[in-house]
Amino acid sequence: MRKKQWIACLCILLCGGVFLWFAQLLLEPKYMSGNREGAMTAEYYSDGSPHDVLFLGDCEVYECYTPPTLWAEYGITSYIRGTPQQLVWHSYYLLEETLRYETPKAVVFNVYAMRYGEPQNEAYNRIVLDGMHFSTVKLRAIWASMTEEESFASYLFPLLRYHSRWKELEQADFQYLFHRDPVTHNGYLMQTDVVPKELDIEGEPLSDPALPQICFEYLDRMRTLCEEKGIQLILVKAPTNFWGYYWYDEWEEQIVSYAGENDLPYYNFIPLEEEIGLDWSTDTYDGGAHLNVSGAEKLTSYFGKILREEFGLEDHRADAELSAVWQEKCSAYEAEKNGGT
Amino acid sequence: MEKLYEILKSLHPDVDFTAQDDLIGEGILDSLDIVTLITEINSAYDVSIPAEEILPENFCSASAIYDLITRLDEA
Amino acid sequence: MMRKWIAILLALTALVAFAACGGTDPDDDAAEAYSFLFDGTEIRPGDKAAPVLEALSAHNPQSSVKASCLSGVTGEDVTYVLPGFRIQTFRLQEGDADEQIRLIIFSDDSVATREGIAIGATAQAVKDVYGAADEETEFRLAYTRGTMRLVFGLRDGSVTNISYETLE
Amino acid sequence: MQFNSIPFLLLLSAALILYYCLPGRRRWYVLLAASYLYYLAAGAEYLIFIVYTTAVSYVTALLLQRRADAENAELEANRDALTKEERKARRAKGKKQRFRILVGGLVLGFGMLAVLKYTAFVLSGVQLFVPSLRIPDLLLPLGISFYTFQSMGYLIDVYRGKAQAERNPLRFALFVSYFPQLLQGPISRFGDLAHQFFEERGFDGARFRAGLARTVWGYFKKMVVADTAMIAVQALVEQKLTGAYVVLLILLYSAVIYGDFTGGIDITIGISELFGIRLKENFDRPFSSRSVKEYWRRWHITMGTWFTDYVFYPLSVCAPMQRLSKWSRAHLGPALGKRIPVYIATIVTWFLTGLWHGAGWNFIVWGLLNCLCILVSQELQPLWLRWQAAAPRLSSSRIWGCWQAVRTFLLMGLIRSLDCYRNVPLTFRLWGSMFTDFNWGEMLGSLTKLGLTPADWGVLAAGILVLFTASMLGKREPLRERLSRRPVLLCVCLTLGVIVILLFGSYGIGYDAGDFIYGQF
Repeated sequence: MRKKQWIACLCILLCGGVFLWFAQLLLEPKYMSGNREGAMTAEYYSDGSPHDVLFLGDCEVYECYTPPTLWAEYGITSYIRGTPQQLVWHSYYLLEETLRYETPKAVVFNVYAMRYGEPQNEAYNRIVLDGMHFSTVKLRAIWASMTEEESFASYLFPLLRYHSRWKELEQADFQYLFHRDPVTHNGYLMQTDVVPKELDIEGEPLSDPALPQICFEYLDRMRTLCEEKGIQLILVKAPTNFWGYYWYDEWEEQIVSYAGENDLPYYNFIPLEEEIGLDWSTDTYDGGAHLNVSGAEKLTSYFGKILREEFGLEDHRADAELSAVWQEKCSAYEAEKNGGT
Repeated sequence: MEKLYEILKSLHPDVDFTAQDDLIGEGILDSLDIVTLITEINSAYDVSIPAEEILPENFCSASAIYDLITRLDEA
Repeated sequence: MMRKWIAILLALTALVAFAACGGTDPDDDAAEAYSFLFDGTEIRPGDKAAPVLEALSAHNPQSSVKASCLSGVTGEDVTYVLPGFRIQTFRLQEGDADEQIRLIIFSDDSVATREGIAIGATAQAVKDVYGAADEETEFRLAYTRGTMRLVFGLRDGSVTNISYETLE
Repeated sequence: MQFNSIPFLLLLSAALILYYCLPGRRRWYVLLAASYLYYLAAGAEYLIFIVYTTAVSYVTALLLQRRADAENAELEANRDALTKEERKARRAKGKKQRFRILVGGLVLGFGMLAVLKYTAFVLSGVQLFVPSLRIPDLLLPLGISFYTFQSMGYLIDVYRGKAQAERNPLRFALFVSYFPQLLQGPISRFGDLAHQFFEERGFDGARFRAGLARTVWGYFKKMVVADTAMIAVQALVEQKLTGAYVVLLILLYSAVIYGDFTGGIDITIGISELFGIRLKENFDRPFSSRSVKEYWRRWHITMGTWFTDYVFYPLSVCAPMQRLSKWSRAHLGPALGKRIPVYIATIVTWFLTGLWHGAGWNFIVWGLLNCLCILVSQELQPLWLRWQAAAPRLSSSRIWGCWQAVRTFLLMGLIRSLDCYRNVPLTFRLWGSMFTDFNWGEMLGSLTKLGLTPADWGVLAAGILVLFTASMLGKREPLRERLSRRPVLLCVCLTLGVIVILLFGSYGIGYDAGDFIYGQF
């Protein structure tokens, strides 16, 4: 083949590559409506301001704590890196990745995820991992979370996974080709509906009360990572105790003993309902499984007091630059809360 | 050679085998005939034509068949 | 005439081949599965929920729905509360005709299994009635029958919960 | 490890780079290493079986070769001392001894295949009488049917003197385990393939490009056409739908098997061409054949020739068959007499072909039905000649040719559906339902219930159209040969091909990437 032909071929290959890159952007799910949870992981990178508190966990964090309230009442800056059914190793790798960007004073981890020893559904894996920016941490996270049927390449090149979406393309896919709109308030996914909780039902009987060993391994890794960086790790359990997401006493014993052995602070908010002031007829949007915005605010203001008194987190409201940034966040938060979405 | 002609005649009386040199191509000899031919030749000339010798070029004409027989006989 | 013979011969061979085939797929003889009897209604895990709920409508069972974290994941679990026990089902959406009973769980000792075991009985009493368990640990005794399983939850030797589970 | 899996592509590219880095003499080590790595990935526990077959055929071949050489040498030494009769007698004795060694080797080689593949089937038959029998589920090593047939063919070639036994065990191991053809053939002959591994060849750009084009074309056939159609076929089989659905299944399964098998073979030959090694063609535009006999000369050619050379001919000229031929010609008259031995040989060959495809009655019946079609059409030959004489113009016209091709295509599709239902009585009931249950409207209306959206059906139709036009255009010379002469255009086609495969292929989580149908045999 002569030189001219080589150049022509290289150009063609280049065009092919660009087209595939464009197709990948187009076919990736955008998560701008419907399952908005899919866009949460990627949103963290666009929030440049530092955060004193980092929340990690599943819907028991990103629907139970509201960062704007923490700022408004206590001047504490925070961010929630939560995703649906986030597993313990997801939380660990998100923590490791966050530490590349900033070093928070405290990390709050919700212990409900300790019950899952293996991935329950491929969709949850995709949602937490696809949003992460490319890095060695992401490669290790993929390797640790992949289920049997998933392929490593389909995470490096999402086109291999979403190629069949060409049949279900919507207008949003074109509109959000190169950017995304924020769907949360520093990680808090607002739920404004109210569906009162009428029944108090126990969970289904446990076949094996022991929490999976792999979860404790990753919890240990999180603990040692926090100790190395001088970060205060706080374990929490959201106040919700719905039969579908039931918190068994056996699990509580194991977490309390773990926290005791490693002198970690552990707050189980289930018995503290009255002190927090929760009212199950107004503070839940799905009959008691999760808190809605009013419930979350009550819990946040209660937890904010603990953060201030127990862990001495500073009040940054005096800092002009931070207040400007947070002023904007709070107004957006109030706007969505009062009806405009 | 005479015995060979007799055998061929017994299969297809109406064909003049002396003149023909493309028995397979013309479709005169099909696989049925070849198998019968081999049985007759084996008993008549006391040779045994192995399966790998069943090739078009060996059976295309009477002379080709005869060459095959002599080749097997002296080997 | 000759060709007729050959056609028959070939048809015969083909027939022999057909006749010789056709295996019988063994029907799985489900050993007699356990079921729960309440107020004259027999409730089996794995069955359709609609007829059972209809029969028990007199007790006006209240229900609670567990939606999944993701709106994309299809299907939801539902719990119906009845006197002394509850039924957990799975359905694709509200009013789904083939909503299926996944679990029957005893809430207190006001109900008992057909064989007479209620919450509070001793593990030994269970073994006396049901014999050796298919799966026995410090925390549970499980008896598997066909596509269902009867499970007794144990705490220091006495039964703390009883549930019928489907294995499909 | 499937051809369309990332690990395979990595193994292939690594092997290619290494292959062309090493000097010519050393290159075949790369192929051997890649082959055994590929086999290891399929399952380490299978390794012992391919090593066993390799060892058996290597040792037996050497024995045969040494015996034959010794015999020739001895006869050569005292050529004049012995008379023709003595020489002939000694040669016959030597051949009988070698035949016994050959049979020993064949029994060991085929024995392993039979044990692994057919025990469950045989025992299930026995179980009818002995219900308490427990059937062990033996694991079927990857491509065992292919490499066993290939090495047994080699053994017979050595016995016949058509091939020289390979002395170097590693070189022979490469012939048996050459990775592209492990999954689904083609069944190569020792004479055609073995020497190519060790020839000194430079990098041939045109061959490489043609190989690349053929590989991408194979992936297109497999992932866009076959795997998409397979989804609907699986739905049709699971729901056992009757009437017009069976016709749909026949058409779809023809597309599946064409895309999957010829596509897989295109990938195999294409990859081999990347290494500069030519494999035998396994297909020659099979769906344009006008009769069942012609179809089986164009479809799965290497299997057909294997059974013809090593089963049909030896069977029809072996001593007992010759005695039968004499007896039948004496007692039943010349016409019937000359048919009996050949028909029996044909039936036995087709029975074995069916059995080779799988351990199940549906495969055996599939083989016998094919045999029935061939014999019946052979019997009706005079009728066909009379028809040709009566209407010469019509019988040689194109329309008649097309009608024959369509008829053969449908007939083969019908018989092939035995593969799908895998239960013979059920298959016959469904075939019957085609003529009794006319639900064409319902079928056409509920296409989307078969797991394919209208868009998928569109992709499938477009894919089949592309295959059809490519086949028509490639009548005289395959497209890829022409393309390989024009690199830039080829590069455009390759890039487009890869894009179409990545976008419209049926692979990944949503679909269980159908492993190659012939890969399970």
